[in-house]
Amino acid sequence: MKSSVSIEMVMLLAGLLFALGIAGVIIRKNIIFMLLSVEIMLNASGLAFIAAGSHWGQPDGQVMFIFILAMAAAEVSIGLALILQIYHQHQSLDIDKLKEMNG
Amino acid sequence: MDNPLWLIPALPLAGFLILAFGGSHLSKKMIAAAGAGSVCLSALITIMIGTKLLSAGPDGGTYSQTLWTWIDVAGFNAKITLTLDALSLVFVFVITFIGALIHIYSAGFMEGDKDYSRFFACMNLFVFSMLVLVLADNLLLMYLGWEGVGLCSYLLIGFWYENPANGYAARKAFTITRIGDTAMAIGLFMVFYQSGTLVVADITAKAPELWQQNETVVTVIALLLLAGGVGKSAQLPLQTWLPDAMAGPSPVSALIHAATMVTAGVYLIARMHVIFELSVVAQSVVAIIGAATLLIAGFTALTQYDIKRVLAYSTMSQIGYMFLALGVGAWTAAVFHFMVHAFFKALLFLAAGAIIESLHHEHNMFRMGGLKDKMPVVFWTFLIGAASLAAVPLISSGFYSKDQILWYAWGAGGGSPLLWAVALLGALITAAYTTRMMILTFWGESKTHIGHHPGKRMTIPLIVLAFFSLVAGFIELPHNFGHFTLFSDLMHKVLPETILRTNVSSEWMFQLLAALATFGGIFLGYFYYGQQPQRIENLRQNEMLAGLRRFWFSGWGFDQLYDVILVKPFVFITRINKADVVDKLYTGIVSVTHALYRLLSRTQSGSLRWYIMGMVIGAIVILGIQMML
Amino acid sequence: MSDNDFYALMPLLLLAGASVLVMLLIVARLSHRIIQIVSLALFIVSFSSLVYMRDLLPYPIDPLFVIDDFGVFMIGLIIFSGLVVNVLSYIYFEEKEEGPKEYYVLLFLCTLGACVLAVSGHFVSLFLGLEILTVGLYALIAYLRKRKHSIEAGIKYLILAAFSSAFLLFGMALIYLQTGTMGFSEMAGALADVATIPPLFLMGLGLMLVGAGFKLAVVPFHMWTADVYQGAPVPVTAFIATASKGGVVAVLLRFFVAIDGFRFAGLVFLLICIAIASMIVGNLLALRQKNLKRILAYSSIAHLGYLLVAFIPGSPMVPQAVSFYLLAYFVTTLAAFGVVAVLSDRESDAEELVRYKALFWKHPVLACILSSALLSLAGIPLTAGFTGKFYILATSLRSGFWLLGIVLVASSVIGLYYYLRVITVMFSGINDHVPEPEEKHPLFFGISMGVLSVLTVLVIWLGVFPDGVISFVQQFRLR
Amino acid sequence: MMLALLIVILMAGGLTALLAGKWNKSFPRWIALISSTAGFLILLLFWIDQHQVVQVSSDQNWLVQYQKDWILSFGITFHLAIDGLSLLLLVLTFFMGILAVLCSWEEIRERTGFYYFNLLWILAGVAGVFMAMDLFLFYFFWEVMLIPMYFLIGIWGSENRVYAAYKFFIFTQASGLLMFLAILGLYFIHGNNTGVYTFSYVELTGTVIPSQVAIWLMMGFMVAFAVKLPVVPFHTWLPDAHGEAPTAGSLILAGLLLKTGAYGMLRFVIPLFPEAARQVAVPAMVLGVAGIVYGALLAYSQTDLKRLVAFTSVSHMGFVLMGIFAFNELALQGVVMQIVTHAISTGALFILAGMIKERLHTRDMNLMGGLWTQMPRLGTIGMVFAMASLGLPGLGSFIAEFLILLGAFHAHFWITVVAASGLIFSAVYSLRIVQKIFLGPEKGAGHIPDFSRREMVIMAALTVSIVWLGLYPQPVINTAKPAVVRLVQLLQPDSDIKSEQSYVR
Repeated sequence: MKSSVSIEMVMLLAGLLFALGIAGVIIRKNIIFMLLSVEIMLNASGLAFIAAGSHWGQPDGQVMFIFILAMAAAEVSIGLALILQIYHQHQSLDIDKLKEMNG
Repeated sequence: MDNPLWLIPALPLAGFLILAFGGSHLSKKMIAAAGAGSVCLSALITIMIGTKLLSAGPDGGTYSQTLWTWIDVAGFNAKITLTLDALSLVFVFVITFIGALIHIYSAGFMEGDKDYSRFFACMNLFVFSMLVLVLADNLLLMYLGWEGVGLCSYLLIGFWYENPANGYAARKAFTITRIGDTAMAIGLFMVFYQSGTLVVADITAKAPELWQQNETVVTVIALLLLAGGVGKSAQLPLQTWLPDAMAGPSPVSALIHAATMVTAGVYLIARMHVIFELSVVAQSVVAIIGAATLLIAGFTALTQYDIKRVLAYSTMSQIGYMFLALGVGAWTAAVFHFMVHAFFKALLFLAAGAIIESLHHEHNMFRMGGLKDKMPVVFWTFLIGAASLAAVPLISSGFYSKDQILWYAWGAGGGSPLLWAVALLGALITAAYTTRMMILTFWGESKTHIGHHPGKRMTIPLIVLAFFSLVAGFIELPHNFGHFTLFSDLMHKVLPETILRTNVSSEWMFQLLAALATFGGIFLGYFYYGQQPQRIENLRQNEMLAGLRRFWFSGWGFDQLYDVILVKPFVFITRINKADVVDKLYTGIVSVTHALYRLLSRTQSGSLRWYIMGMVIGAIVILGIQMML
Repeated sequence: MSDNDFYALMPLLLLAGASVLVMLLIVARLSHRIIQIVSLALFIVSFSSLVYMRDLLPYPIDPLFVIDDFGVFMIGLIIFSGLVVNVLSYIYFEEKEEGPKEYYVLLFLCTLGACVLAVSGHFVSLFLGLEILTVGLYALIAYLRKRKHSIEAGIKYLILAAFSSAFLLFGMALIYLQTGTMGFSEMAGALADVATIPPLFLMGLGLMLVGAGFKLAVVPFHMWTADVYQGAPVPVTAFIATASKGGVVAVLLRFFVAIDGFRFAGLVFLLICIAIASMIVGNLLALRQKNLKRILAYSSIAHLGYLLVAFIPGSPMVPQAVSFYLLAYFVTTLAAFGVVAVLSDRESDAEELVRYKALFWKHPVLACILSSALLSLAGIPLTAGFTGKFYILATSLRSGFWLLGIVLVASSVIGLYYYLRVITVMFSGINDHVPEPEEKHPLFFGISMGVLSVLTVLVIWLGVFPDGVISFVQQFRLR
Repeated sequence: MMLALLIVILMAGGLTALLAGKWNKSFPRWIALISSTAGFLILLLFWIDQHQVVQVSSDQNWLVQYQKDWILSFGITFHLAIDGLSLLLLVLTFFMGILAVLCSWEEIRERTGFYYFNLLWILAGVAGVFMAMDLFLFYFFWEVMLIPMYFLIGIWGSENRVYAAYKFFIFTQASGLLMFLAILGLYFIHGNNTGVYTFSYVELTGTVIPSQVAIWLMMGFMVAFAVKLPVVPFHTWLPDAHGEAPTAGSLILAGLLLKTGAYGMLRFVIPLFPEAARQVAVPAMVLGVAGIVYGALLAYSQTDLKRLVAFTSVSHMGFVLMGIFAFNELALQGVVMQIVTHAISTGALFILAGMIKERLHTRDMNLMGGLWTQMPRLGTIGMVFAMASLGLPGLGSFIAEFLILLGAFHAHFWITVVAASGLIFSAVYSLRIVQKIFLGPEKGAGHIPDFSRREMVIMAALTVSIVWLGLYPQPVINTAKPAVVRLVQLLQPDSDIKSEQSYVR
């Protein structure tokens, strides 16, 4: 099936998503949202892989995307576990309160 | 070692070693025996060798003995070689003979001191160093002796070390002479690079071919050597240490600061006469320094209270005469005056020491008086010495030696009327302050109670020295008094004859004037201090004269001058830089790194969002650079 | 899969199997002690399996892996550090946690991840290895979940690592888009005929650099290091400092050599900037730090800077120098963290410098081990660190990178100060003869001390007789 | 073999001492004494044995050598060799080593095992520096002596010891690393020229280096040696290190560590970069003179006895720098003498300071005074070494300074004249030491013991050596001669400096 969307547009979308993710990580204070933003970035990369794969007509991009999904899932699960602990200890999910180590 | 020459310095050295290492275990008698005995033995050997040298000496009249090679580097070769010729013989004789007498005297004088052995150890070391100085065949070995006597002088001036003032005087003496010595060392370098040797005999032989008359190089060398001599002999401008050096015990003043060490400058110049002869400038400088010193020191002596300081200034003044003689080319006259001066000045110091000791360490002449009858031996011997110092005509040896210098100051090759006039004025002043000293000390009423009288060990050396002060002059008589020239004949084996530019026949006129000057001086002293002491009081009322007196009293302000231009700035600079300004550079670097550390550690805020910002900025920079390049 | 493939992948398979085995043992409710011993044995087995591979090399398993002597060397290093960390863990965790058994599963997985990185020749294997390593580390860092610092470190590492992974992935995607391949050698083929470097590729490279920079903790992606080092359990810190960085360095080197990244002046310039900044910033940050774990963290930033100095010239000497330096750095760092681990107690880690006061007199052996490690980090002769630094300097100067050499020297002078400070603390203080509390686990204490002593001997051996190792690493060819 | 043995003796002795210290506190000092004495005797016998050869040989470069492969991959060999110069310095090393052990005998009571371990390893490092014929090995030994010295200052020093130890270490290490860069630079230049990559001194001496590069490489070497020597303005570590170190530490610092700087210049800077050395000769001499004067000025103002002596070292080492860059046999022989005599005289002053500190528990000279009364022997010895420090003829220092000045005079007139003023300054500060400590009214009350027998032995050894060197320095001069002559020929290949006539116009 011939793609009707040009590669440039897909990459642009991926880039935008990526930038959006970055902005999210920077702007949000809530750890869960930060995690979410990171997920957006990862998926933006996944999208880029798929686009690249389809550009070259190879399955590799999609393979990569599957790996990324798996990895993201693992990451989120550990992340959520940590967030639970943090909430236990700090009664808050504000990242700016986690500054005990510095210097 | 067929020749016992090496024994002359070795014996005092042995004495020093015994006293230095075993001194604390020896009794006082043993110490005195070791200390004085070694020098006496050495004097005996000197007389023995001396007679042999004079009667049946080798060709050239020089004994030479090489002990070992000291330094041998790349063409620079200095050996430990002792050389005895007529000039050094005179010095060795004075050193050992007068040294022996002073040691004997000291055995009594220092009896009560707790550091008896240290005293004799230092004295012996001094005699050794002085002997090395005069016996050295090369300038480097001479320099060894030269510095060695400086060390002993330092040790003995500061002998009574509990008093910081003595220590100060000692350091001053050492430091000031060191200035001269350093110049002299530079002189030695120049001599070496010019002639390739430091052996005196070789330099003497090579000099005429090496240098032309009045070449700059030779003048510079001569002046540098002169600087060494000036320092050691307390001549202008390095003279200020000598009066302070009187802080040492009187035998020290007698031996070191009157008879021997301070005349090392005379010896050096006489020894290196070839170089000085090649430079008219240097010669004149020597003469001018001598003349200026003799005058300045004379005036200063006129105002002093402390008997030893009077003698110290008179020593400076007399050495000024010797320098004057050297400067005008009257080599033998200088050496002759050295010898005579050694006798009478040692005598004066020893006698003064006896007085001071008897009067509970009273140095001030104005608190003495009336000692004429109470201490007859001291009085008579002191009188003989004083007569010699004042150069009382005919009977005193000082007359013969000083008269010769006065005459040469006019008549010798380098002489001039001005120099002569200065010398004559000096003679007048000398007589005046000598008389003043005599009158204040021995006449008038007694002002201080006499503690104890000097013992035999102290009086016998006085008598012997007094005898020599009387007769020593007769070995060299002027042209018109029989023209007996034993001494100068001896000297002429080493030193050149004095060239005269005027007729010998006019000498009597100068003698007359010299005698007149002496008597004038005596009269002045007598008039103001003996007959009409209230006149002095009147003079003191005069504002200007009082100021002049203060100026003279302070030694013409040299001490103050040096204090302001040298000592104070030096101390100031060292004090403000105690913490070392260079270190600031490194502490600066350290503070910069610490500041950077503080700055950077602030970026480690612990805030995750800040870290992310950092990464993003980093990423942007990286991409930016990537895109640009 | 042929037999040879099997042999070549033996260590990786063993590590993967080990993690499963340990999991089974946990299910069987065996004690911590047994699990520790079994995992120690498994590490030893995986390590010794390397010996059998020697004859196979080099052995490419297309397209994912390139198993050559460099890769095997790196795997050896990584397994070795996993082994040491494993030994150190027993006392450390037994003191603190009731059931530290799952820890060993994670340790095996992380080791596996790092090993995969070391031999990977393809983006996919790179990504897989990296993520096995990283995801395992998330859990390891936050393992002592009761401690606040641990959790804080865990979440910081998690978010930042994921963030940087995203950069890495995006970069890879761009490169893939540009070249149409994800294998390193094919990529080089695709680039060979291009006259100018395509901007897309460059951008991808830049983004990848961000990701790798994070893992290596070089300036400006270094800021997490100190916090994570401080918060993580000491053995885990040792693992982060050694194995995780070693794997990334290996793959980065392989990638750069494959695509011949050294010919891109811009890239080299960037690396130079990063190296210089890392050396200076790392050393400055540690200057007056009072927490030993943070000091070691900052010093690791500087050391990665030094490593880049060896990396940049791109000459045949680079793999040798990098390998040797990594060896020296691994041994030294493990020894240093080992001492910290041994000295830690139930309540807190031995991280405050004050706790090291008078250690020389209380515990001379540990103090000597730590001193030699610190001196080696400082690059003083007689230690491995010196030989390593010498190798680096030789590599960079030979190619004429004088600036880097001089900066290295200048910054290691700053470094001296804080290493010495630690040593000074150890011998300052009075010699109070407090009786040592009884060691609770004599067997494992003995093993730990034995391992630490071996490490110290290695540090000094490499400093005095490095010739054997040098001639070994000189055979490394990456092309 | 003997050369390797010397190092092995020291290192093994150090390790044994370390272990023995666990059993008994007095074993280590005996072990240290025995091992340093053994090394000293071996060397002395060798010297006596070789005396004739040293005097005669001039074409054969090395008296004895020992070579073994080390890191072949980089062309590094374990190559030790000595000529007369090294032999002298080695004898000095072991002599100082014995004294250092002796003067620590009572002073060090804590952790003796580790102390003597450090002491012996410093000696091993120094001995290695004097023997190494491979630049890598040289650098290796150069650094080996640092760490133990750091411990020596940092553990057994006085109040401000940690600061001093840091400063010492960082100064020397920083400069050492620059030298290491230069060594590597030389290594690669030689390798590129010839294809042979080697650190061998013998091979590298002939390297042809572009003059622009040579200057920089030489600077790398010079910085390391200048810090060690020390040359103004790199001297500021010295007073702190000397001041705070224990007595033996100061002794070894002054006696040996500073000398490695001078040795380095003689052995490496000049032979490796003769052209470049000639170019910097005048600035170097000026720095030397600056050191002489500046060190003396600083010495005068100090109130801390050990700091004062430390600054006198700065001043004396200025002579060394000046002498080295005067490039003639006289000056270089003077430098050798200065190296030896300064070790003895300044070492003695530091030991004296240590002895005084043991008795009065202070280094502050304002709190001293009048010590002569109670301690005449100490006073006498103090006087002897104060005199040595001011360069009194008859003591070794005079020969050294005289020869340096004499040689330097040939090279540069005005610099020498300024340098000679150092003689005056040295008198000023030396006499101040004597005055402040020994003379004047007695300050402290209470009985202070004079020398013990052990202290007498130390001081007698030092005094005899300094007088011997002052009166009969020829053995030292003869031993150093072949090495010195070779240096001079290197610098002035065309002129025949041996002839006496060349000095004469």
